[in-house]
Amino acid sequence: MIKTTQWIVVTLVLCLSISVAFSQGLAPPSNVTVVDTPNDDGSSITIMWDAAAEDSGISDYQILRQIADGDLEEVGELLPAGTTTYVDSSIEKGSLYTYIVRAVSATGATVDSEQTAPVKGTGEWFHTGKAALFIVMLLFSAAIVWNIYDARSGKEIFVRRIPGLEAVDEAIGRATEMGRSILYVLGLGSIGRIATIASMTILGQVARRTADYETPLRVPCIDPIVLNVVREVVKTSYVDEGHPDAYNEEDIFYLTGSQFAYAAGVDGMMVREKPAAIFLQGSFAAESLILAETGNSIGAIQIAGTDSEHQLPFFIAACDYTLIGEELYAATAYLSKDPMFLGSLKGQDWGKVLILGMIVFGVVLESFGISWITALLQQVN
Amino acid sequence: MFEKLMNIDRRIIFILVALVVIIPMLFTFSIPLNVSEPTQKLYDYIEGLPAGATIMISFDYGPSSFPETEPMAAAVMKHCFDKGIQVIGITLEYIDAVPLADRVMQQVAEEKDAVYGEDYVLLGYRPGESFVILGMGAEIASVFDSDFSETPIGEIPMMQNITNYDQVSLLLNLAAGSSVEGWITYGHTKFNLKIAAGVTGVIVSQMYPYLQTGQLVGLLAGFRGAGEYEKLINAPGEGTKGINTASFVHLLIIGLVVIGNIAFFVQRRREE
Amino acid sequence: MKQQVPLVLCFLFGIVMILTEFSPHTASQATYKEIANWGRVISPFVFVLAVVTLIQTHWTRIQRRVEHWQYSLVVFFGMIVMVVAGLPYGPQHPAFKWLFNNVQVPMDATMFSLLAFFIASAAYRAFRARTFEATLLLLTAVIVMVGNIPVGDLLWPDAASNARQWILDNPNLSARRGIILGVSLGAISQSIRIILGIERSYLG
Amino acid sequence: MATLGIWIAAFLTICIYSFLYRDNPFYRFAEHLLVGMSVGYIIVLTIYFGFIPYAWTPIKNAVTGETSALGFLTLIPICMGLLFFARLSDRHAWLIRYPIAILMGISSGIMIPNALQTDIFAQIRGTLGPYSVIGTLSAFEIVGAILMVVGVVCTLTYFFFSVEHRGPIAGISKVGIAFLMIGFGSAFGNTVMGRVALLIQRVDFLINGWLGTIF
Repeated sequence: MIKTTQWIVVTLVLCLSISVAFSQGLAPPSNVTVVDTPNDDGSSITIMWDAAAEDSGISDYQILRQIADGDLEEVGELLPAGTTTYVDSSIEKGSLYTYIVRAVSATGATVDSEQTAPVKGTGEWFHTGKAALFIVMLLFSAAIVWNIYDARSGKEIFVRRIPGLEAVDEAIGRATEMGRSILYVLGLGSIGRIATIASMTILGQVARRTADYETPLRVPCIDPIVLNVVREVVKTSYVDEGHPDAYNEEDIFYLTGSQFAYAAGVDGMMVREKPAAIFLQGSFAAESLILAETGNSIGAIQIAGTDSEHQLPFFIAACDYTLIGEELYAATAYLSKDPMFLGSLKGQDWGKVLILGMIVFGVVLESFGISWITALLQQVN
Repeated sequence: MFEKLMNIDRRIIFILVALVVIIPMLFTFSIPLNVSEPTQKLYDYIEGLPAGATIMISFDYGPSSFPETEPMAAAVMKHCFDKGIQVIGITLEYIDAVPLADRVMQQVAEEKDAVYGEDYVLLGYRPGESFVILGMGAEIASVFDSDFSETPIGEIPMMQNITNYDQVSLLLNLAAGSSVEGWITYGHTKFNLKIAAGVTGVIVSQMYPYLQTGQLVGLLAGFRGAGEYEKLINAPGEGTKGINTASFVHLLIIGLVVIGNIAFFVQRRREE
Repeated sequence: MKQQVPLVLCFLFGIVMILTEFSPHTASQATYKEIANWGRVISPFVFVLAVVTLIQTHWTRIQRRVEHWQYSLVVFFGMIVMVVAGLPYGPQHPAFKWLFNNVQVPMDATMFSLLAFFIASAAYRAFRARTFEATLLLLTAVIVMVGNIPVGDLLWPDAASNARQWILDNPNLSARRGIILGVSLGAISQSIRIILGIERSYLG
Repeated sequence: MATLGIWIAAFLTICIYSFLYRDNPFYRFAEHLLVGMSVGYIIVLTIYFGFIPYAWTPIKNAVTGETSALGFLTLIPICMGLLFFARLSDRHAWLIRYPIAILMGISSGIMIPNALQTDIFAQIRGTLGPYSVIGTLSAFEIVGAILMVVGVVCTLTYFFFSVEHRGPIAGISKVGIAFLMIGFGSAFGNTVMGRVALLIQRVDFLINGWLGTIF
């Protein structure tokens, strides 16, 4: 009797546990939501669902979709358990799709979620992830423009002393005394580089002084557009100073477009013509030291300036004066006193205040585990 | 005398530099070299691969930067051929790298009796860096339908069993530019391809963050990395020679700086 | 015509490139690609300017028999040889490749290798402990050099290469970051000025 | 052919090294040859990798119908490019402003958002990075993270131009200069290896590649 009861109990327990196992084993994926993928061109739809419990028995998921009156079709390969999102990027733009997420067990048993409401992929016109970038861009542009107009309206803008710029007059004066030429090198940059434009502006100022003293000014170029613009800049300076006939177009010429051939050519000019002053202003690469050392060997006064931070150490080592990074841009404002440069220099300083603020504030917040500044600055593709 | 020393004719320095490069090149000798951890890691990883495994080498350097990276290619390939590991070569960044890669692969193959098409292959160059990396992750043949000399990939024996990165045990990127970041972003993050790098001295320090996070399984740093690897496989070559010679130039420069400063201080004291 | 139209063109192209950067829509992306492609099409034509001015420069030198005018003939010789070897059959032709590998590459590489000499002479002359800043410059340079070579590890096991690594990762990185931040602010502000037509110097 | 190549390469290599002693006709010859050849090389590459794929092929494909008629859009930039020929005539030289202005617009437009993202946003994020995991850092790493912020702040302060550097600002920017000098020194020292590498290769070519073939 007792034995029979025992058997019944054991059987019951077994049955019960098996049925529990089965019913728990494959619950359909819950909370399946489907949305048009945000911030894309409309070529994908994102499917999300809740993670299943760890002992759910699910080993894979399969996504199924249906277009209008078409059949259900499988999309992509099996997704491993633990996946909770899938981006379907093989859709036709503008068509409506409904989705089912199918859970698959190790034994191959399956259970489907409910079919979702239809969704279509549409392209967005504005990437919301780039909002911070957009706003900062607008603010900075406004700061620059505001300061330029402020400067144009006649407001004095202070520029701090820049070591090295006083030497410009000294260098030109010495060349005149010695009856030697001045060599002006604009570096490798194309016309779009800020260093090149800054360098051209400084060249314009140098040309004003050489026009007065009638000191020869030689400018070998590596970029044809720069060459063209530089000729205009220098000519204008000579005309403005009242010495248009002292301007010699052939002193500003195209050398070659290749880096080391250019270095070879400029080196040759240095040792043959022995200029008394050499300006190396613009963006430079490895040839920086070839030029600066050769210039030093002929005993010229050398004033360098570049925003190519990799080349700065070599200019610092080999030249008499070096404008470091942004100092090159500030030099254009300092020398030309042009409100445009003065104003934007001030606007850039505002930008620096903002950056400093973000760094200091960010350090404090991050240390307390609040990371919204870094989240704001997140890289978005 | 000290004043003369301070304003020494630079041509004397040039002669010293030339001597310090030429003399060590005429003799064979070795300075004991400590093998650094990143080099050891790469060696251990390749040493642990079974015969018949495949590694891929991406040659991303040009004519102005090959002296530092080419010895690395030679050392690693020697190790591979000794162990029966196959090598696939590609170039991602520079079209000029194809003849350079061809040259070094042929040299090592001749030395180790490796056969083109069976032990190694050079696929060549295709434009569009990141697209090449992503494309090969799906199927290598979809990017390289032929090797660099236009033999269809289907006719190359060793490529029969290789479809994508799943059959590639390691990617070694020999780089003089920014290609390593591309391999990590697209190859490792997306396809879980194991990446190692061999880079020129100038960009070594950019690699350390990736090494720390394990995104790089190993790193060869300039001449020194090549020399260390040559020591591990017991075959001193260009890398060992290079780091030895370069050491003398470094010591010469340091020596010159010291002498210059002694002269400077003596001179200044006299003036005072 | 001479001034206003180019400025308007510059503004339009600039604004379109900025706005499409923020817009993932297919139409925006197609516009972005098309215009970027236009930039690629125009840029090779720039080279026309270069060749014309180069020929003009050397031609006048030869005509006027200025000092060293004979070398201008060498320039023409080099240019014509390369063009004749490469233009009819393309850059893959063996003659063009041979010239490139045996004449141009050795010269280019040798020019680059002059840096090894110059870096030594510049270091000797510049690295003197004249001021506090100069002393910092020379000390870090020496530490990093010692850390780069095996002899350094013989003298101070591990310390040399670790010190080098620390300097590169810390003070070096922060100085560089400071420069980059300032420089890129300047670059952005210039681009804004160009697009808005405030900066016109590039028009000559 | 190979031997001839080695001899020519060796001769030109020595010509250029002769510059280290002083300027001389051999260097001048090599210098001008290099200038001329590099221009010739760029002419060939520009035609084959610039004009043909970007200008010629799209038009040809549009004409033959291989691609859609949209390919004809390429005619606009081609016409703009042809304006560069206006430089040949002094009276029409101003026409080259058109293509230049377009190129400037395109490159400035691409530049603004990208520079903001990679050079400003990413650099600030990189500076803050260590602080988000500050609890897991060793004391040594924390010192590094603090030094990083101090360095960036001081260097950036040095680059303030519209205020006079007096009082505390002068002090901070002095520290900034110190950071700059350490940065420059380390970059200089670190570059020596790379520069020496090419010299070693050239000397190796002269000794083993060239003299080796003679003796």
